[in-house]
Amino acid sequence: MEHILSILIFFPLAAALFLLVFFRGGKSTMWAAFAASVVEFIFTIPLMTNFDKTNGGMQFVEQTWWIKSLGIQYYLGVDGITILMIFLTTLLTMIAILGSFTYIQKRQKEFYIAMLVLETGMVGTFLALDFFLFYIFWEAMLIPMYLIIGVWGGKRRIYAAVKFFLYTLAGSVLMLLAIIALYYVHGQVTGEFTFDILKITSQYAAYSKGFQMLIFVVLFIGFAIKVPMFPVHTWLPDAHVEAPTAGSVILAGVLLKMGTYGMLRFCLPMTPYATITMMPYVAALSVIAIIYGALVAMVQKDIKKLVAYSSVSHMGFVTLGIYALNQAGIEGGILQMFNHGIITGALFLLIGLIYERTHTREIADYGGIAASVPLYATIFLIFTMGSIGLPSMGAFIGEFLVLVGAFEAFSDWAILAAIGVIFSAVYMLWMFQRVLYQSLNKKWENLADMNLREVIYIFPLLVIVFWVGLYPETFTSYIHESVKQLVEHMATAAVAMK
Amino acid sequence: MLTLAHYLVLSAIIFSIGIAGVLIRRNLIVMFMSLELMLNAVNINLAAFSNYLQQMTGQIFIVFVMAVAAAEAAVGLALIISLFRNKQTINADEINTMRG
Amino acid sequence: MTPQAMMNLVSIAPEVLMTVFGLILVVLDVMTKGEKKSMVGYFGIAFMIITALISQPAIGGKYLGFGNMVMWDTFSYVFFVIFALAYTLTTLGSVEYLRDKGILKGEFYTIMFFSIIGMMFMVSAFDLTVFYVGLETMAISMYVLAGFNKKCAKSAESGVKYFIIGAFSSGMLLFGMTYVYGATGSMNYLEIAEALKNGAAENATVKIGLILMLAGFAFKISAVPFHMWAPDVYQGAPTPAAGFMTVAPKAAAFASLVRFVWIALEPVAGLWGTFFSILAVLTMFYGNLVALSQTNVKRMLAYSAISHAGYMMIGLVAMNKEGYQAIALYSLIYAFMNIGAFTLLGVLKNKGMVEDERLESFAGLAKKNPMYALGMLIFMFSLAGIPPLAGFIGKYMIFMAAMKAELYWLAVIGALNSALACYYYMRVTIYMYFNEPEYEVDATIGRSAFITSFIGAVVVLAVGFFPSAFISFVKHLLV
Amino acid sequence: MIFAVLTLLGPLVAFLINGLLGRRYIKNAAPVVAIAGVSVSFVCALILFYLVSTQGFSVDGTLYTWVIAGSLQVPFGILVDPLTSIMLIVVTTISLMVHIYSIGYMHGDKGFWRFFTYLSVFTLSMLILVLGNNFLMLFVGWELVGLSSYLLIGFWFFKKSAADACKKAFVMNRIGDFGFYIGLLLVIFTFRSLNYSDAFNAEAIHHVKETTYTVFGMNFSLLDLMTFGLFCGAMGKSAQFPLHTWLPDAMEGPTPVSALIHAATMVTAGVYMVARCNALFSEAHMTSQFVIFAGATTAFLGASIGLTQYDLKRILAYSTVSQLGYMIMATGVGAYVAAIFHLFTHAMFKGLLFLCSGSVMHAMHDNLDVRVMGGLKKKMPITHWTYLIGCIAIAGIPPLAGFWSKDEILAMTYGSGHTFAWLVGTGVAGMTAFYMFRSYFLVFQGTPRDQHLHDHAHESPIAMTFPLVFLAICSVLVGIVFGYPLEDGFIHHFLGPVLTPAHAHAHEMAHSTATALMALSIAIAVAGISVAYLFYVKMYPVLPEKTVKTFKPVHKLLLNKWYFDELYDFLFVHPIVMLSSVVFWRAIDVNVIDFTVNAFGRVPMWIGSVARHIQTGRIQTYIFTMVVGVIVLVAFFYTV
Repeated sequence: MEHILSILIFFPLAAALFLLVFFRGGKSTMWAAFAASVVEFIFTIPLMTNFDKTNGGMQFVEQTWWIKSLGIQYYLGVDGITILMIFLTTLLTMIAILGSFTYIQKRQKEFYIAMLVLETGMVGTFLALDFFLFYIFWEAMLIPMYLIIGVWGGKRRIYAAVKFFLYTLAGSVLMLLAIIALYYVHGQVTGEFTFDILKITSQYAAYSKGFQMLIFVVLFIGFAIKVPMFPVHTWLPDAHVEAPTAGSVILAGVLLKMGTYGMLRFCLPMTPYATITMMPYVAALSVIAIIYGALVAMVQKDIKKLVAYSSVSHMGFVTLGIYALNQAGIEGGILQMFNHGIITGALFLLIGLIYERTHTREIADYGGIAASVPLYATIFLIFTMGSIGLPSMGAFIGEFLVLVGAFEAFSDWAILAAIGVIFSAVYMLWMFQRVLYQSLNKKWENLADMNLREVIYIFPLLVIVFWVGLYPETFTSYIHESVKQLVEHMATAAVAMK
Repeated sequence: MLTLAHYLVLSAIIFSIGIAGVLIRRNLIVMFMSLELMLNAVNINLAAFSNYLQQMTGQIFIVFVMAVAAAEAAVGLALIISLFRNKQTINADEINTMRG
Repeated sequence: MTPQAMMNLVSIAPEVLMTVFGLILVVLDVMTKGEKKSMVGYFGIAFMIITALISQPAIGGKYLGFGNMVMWDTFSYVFFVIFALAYTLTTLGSVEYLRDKGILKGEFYTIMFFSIIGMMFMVSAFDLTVFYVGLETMAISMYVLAGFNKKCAKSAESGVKYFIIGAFSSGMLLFGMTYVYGATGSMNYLEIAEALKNGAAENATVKIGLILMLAGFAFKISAVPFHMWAPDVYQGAPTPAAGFMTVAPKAAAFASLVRFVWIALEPVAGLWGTFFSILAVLTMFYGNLVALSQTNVKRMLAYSAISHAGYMMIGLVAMNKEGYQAIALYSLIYAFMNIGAFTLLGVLKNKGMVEDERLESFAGLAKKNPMYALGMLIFMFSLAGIPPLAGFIGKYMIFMAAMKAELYWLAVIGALNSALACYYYMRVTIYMYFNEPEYEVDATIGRSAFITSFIGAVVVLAVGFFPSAFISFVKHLLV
Repeated sequence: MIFAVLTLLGPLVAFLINGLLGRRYIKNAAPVVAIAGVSVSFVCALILFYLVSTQGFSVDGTLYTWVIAGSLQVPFGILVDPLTSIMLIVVTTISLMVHIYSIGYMHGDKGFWRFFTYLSVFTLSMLILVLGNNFLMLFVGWELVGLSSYLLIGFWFFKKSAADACKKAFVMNRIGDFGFYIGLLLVIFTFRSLNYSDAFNAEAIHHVKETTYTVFGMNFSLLDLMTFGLFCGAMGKSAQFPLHTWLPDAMEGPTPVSALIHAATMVTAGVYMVARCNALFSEAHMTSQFVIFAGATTAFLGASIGLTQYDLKRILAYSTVSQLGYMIMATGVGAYVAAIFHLFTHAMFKGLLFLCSGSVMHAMHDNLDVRVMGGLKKKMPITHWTYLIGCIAIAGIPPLAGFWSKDEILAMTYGSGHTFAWLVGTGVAGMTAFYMFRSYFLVFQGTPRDQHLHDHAHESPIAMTFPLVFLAICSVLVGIVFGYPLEDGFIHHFLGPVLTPAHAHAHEMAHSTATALMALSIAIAVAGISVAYLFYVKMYPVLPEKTVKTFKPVHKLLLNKWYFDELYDFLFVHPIVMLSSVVFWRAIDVNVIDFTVNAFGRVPMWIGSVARHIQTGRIQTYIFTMVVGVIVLVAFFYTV
């Protein structure tokens, strides 16, 4: 049990190497990759079960020197904020791999290797408690994702891949400097030069307001690009549209969460003064993202693009919740991260599997296919409703918590945000109608309905969506304590700053 | 009576002539000779200074410079010849195939 | 033997040893024939290993001999190791290339070998005289290496260019030296420092002299605006030689520069600080911007080499020991990734009517030659400084130094530049992975090329994950 | 408690079974399952009603804690009180009837099983809506009925009209729900809880009575704001002006659906909600005014449009709209009991009417245009009689159901001093009588206008006629059973405790006035009927055409439903779509943001491609730059 986190991080990498050496592509490779991802997922189960929900601090901590001379440690730990993300990551990776069996036709071996390496990067990013380690993982994710988009993507894949890569990089190079600055300032304050996130956080009081502002802005930009928040969201539509299904799933399901996770872990606790001062502005940005994203999504002609913009809108809710800085808001934000991962992931899978049959993503090319693929239609409808935020499904709980929290913090913004509830219905249903309803487009008269494999990989998501909707406590119970600590931390900081 | 200044001025002039030669002339050999001119300016300086400071270092250095200059000459001329073998020219303006 | 004599001996022993070995190499060269010529190189490697083993100084040990003219210490040693590595990697990787081009001659190795002796003198020099001799030894050998491929017009051209411009720059350097000498009354670093402290700094001639000298250095490290020779020379020179030139001489120049400015110019830190911070900014921007518009990978790497010099200069400007330690680490890592890249580059042969090194030649390599592509990918991203690859560690240390010295603006510029640079490195990977093949290209990696690139790639990865060894290696070096 | 849970479980189980196994295994046996499910609920509902009415039994329990938002805890809880039990009766009865009816009506449709699955979903959602013990449960049911109505309206999704209609319905509801959402948030803000028990507790309300709340810098009374938000939800669900336009379109769905959802149950959810929140509404005076206004307007709009429609189902739809207007108006004036009572009776007779129209459709091969019908009374006697009963009931002729509730509403409105509202109401009563009988006469009386259709017409199967009869009986009886004597009937005693806030003073009025009003409304009803008779039996088609000619513009306006759809398209839909596609997407997203982003890429490229020309490849240039460089640097270091 004590090395569970290291196993979680490095098992996929090992599996990838194994694939690299012993496999020649083809069926065996993808099954091997799938097996690996399943095992990885199984590893998370003991993590979930042995996790002490009454403890808001870090658990399963692993700590040893990595580069002693620079005060860099190999320092891992999981708390309520991350554990759901870990679960989400391993689950989605597993499903995404299963979902690519027929989609990925060329150079399968490389693809699955990239997926597994990516998984290592993602899990590592969530678990790292050393700033340097975090940054390494954070950047390390870029290369495999870049390849996934660029090699297995659509027509404009190169543009999309490069855009994705450079956009994110531009955000993170400055982040590196911020990290170094924190390292030195913390060193000067305590005399101990370390990248230990928790230690650096604990000294927040010693950082001058100006310094906090600077650090906050730099970090925030870096994370905002990843989220993505308006106006730095434009890489997302391209990346989503061009990426292969699995890529989009991971991108939407996990990578976007990195940004909000970063805000939770760094921006808030490390620079509380700046956070509190910037709160309203971030809220404003979030609301813009919510409404703007929804409106732009409404007029998209490409299904994937539509979902991509909807992500912008939904992630707006997350940031809104997080920056409400109260229990309900932050919990809602985290839960919403989870829900968005599940629902949008599922939507991309569904779009992907119909794309395999029709080879078009243009909404106009579809129409009435509900008649030929009833099962698909039903499941698609469920997730559509899910993303609209229909009660009894996950997203509703998330949105509700966020709005409750946000309403407490800044009621007017919350009210504006609630308008998003209307628009989300508009664009999703409009798309749904044009794709699945109305008179059947003759082309698709004998379209094959979902096969067993497809049903199998959608099913878990289906279950989770309703589970979160009907009994969220299963998931939120993990969050409560950590969030409470965070909120208290912010409160004390707020007092101290006065 | 010649003071240090005179020497320095002289060498400065020679040095400038050398630079000018390198900049203006198009014939590699001539350019190379101008380079040698620059080195001589250096030597004058060294001599003048070592005389002025009453120490040997400068003059010893001159010897090094000369030796190096000789070596340079050997290599340089060899290179120019091999260039000539390839391009049948030693006009500086014509050796610009790599640019941009 | 008197302790002084002992000291003298120790201080210069490595150079002497190397010289002896060098002469042996010459003899070996005469004894070997045709294919066997590569033996010369391998012997060279052996000799260097021997020297490295014998002459390793005690940590913190400083052996200053011959009236404070030569210094052998960890600093010199570390850089010697870097040169040795550059030599080794180049030698190992170059055999096939030289054979194909019909220039598999012993001189190639002997000249490299001697150039390294020159570099060693540069680094361990404590006196302008010694420094100058070392410099020229290196420079002249470099001219030869650049023009080594006699039959190839480009090579000859680059040789001549390098020679003329190089000679001109050393002329400037010398002229500056004379002024410094005249003003301070000495050629010895320590005494120069002394003199400068005692007011010589105000002397007008010193300033000119120093600026001329620094310009000479700037030329050697190919800093804008003294960089113009670099792209042409690197492009024209035989690929392995080019790889070597981007690494070793630059490292040597930086090392000697560090010595000079830290020992001799310590009192006028402000002057050279400003001087190089200006040049650093210019260099980074110019290198990256122009590299962006290159279509010939070899030339692109030449420009990238310029920009890397810019990053290293940040370490110089930081004016703290982290700074030059970072420079050492950077050159160390740079040796692996850049020579690796150049080796792979040398392997590439385009059957179409196109230059081998053009981007198009890389199109679709990932399919035909996954290993080659992977290797290139690793080197490219490492050069771009993407974690978890070694290149990142190098950049990281530089930024650490800059932040420590509170040169925030310079650090920011550096960071932005490394983001900017990413694109042209990525473009190679784009061609390899995302595009379909355009030409009939042969990229089969021969044995020796494989060895080098493999070592390079492994080290780049390994150091990326576990840099401690390298870091602690450079941690000891002190000027 | 157990019964309450059972009520929910019935449809839930039915839904799961049909949903999972329907396509493959159950197929045409689906109704059996569904009906079994709903009958369970029906029985439970009866039992609960019995318990509540006889021994004042009530439940306010928690199944489990559902959502925890910081300090706020929302249970998944159940509340059974008189109001609930009445609603349960309504819902389950109609639902059951519709289930049975559908066996006949949907027979042979290839989505047979699917239909019954949806029906179960709807029943379930509606039950959650009425059984919940807190606002969030209410909201859940609220949204879920929206979903099921979406599904059922769009049941024949391959029809564009249907697809549009279901989307419209959902979106319109969402607009309302936006308000509802804000309402919820304000409730939380005010009472720190969503439970009815906490929110409707008198002194808590008294406490916040005077509080104001600032939104976008404007000050409002907290209660008004809250209730207004909630009422927005009601406007959406209960198709109140200005959100009423979706309901008529919803008639695209199968007729049983129209009967169940868009007449009897779902659309009345708004009324239920307002009644449920009477404690809040009765304190929010501004909102109440607005409620009355909305109600009256809606009643009038609905009726006026109803006058001119030719599509049988649309006539009924608009009458539904106007009846809903009545109920809302009633809640506005504080006559909550009357509202619920009317809801109850209306459910019966409007359900009946719709089912009849379905039966007619069946006979007429899905043709709904009243102008081609006529003289069906011979062909389909049962339908004829039941429809007639329905019409009388809705027209408000005693002793049928409609009279009692409607008259009470009017009386209360008058009594509460809203004379104008009362005037409107009375007028509308007349109009209702007129257009209902217009439809009746056109469909059943007179001579067939399309012989061919007429010949093929036939009475519907027993599965369809049985519900008709059952509901007809209800329509006759419920009024007198529950509502007699006026304002003092069983239902008043039954609902009184929950629906009359402690301090709300019942509007006492002289007995004479009451009688006068009663007489008046009867008179008006009769008048309406006779006019209809005059128009559509005696002097048909001369007189109608003449009237149409004389009032051309008015008729056109009404025929086109006051051009609401066109107006909304013009005001909201098009502008927003244009804004999004042209301004936000094309302009801002692509041409500003992305352009900037790409510029960050292109500019360096461009600079590079320019700067590279410095590199001429000529030695002299190189040396020259070096020299210049040195000179500049020297100059620089001498100046500084």
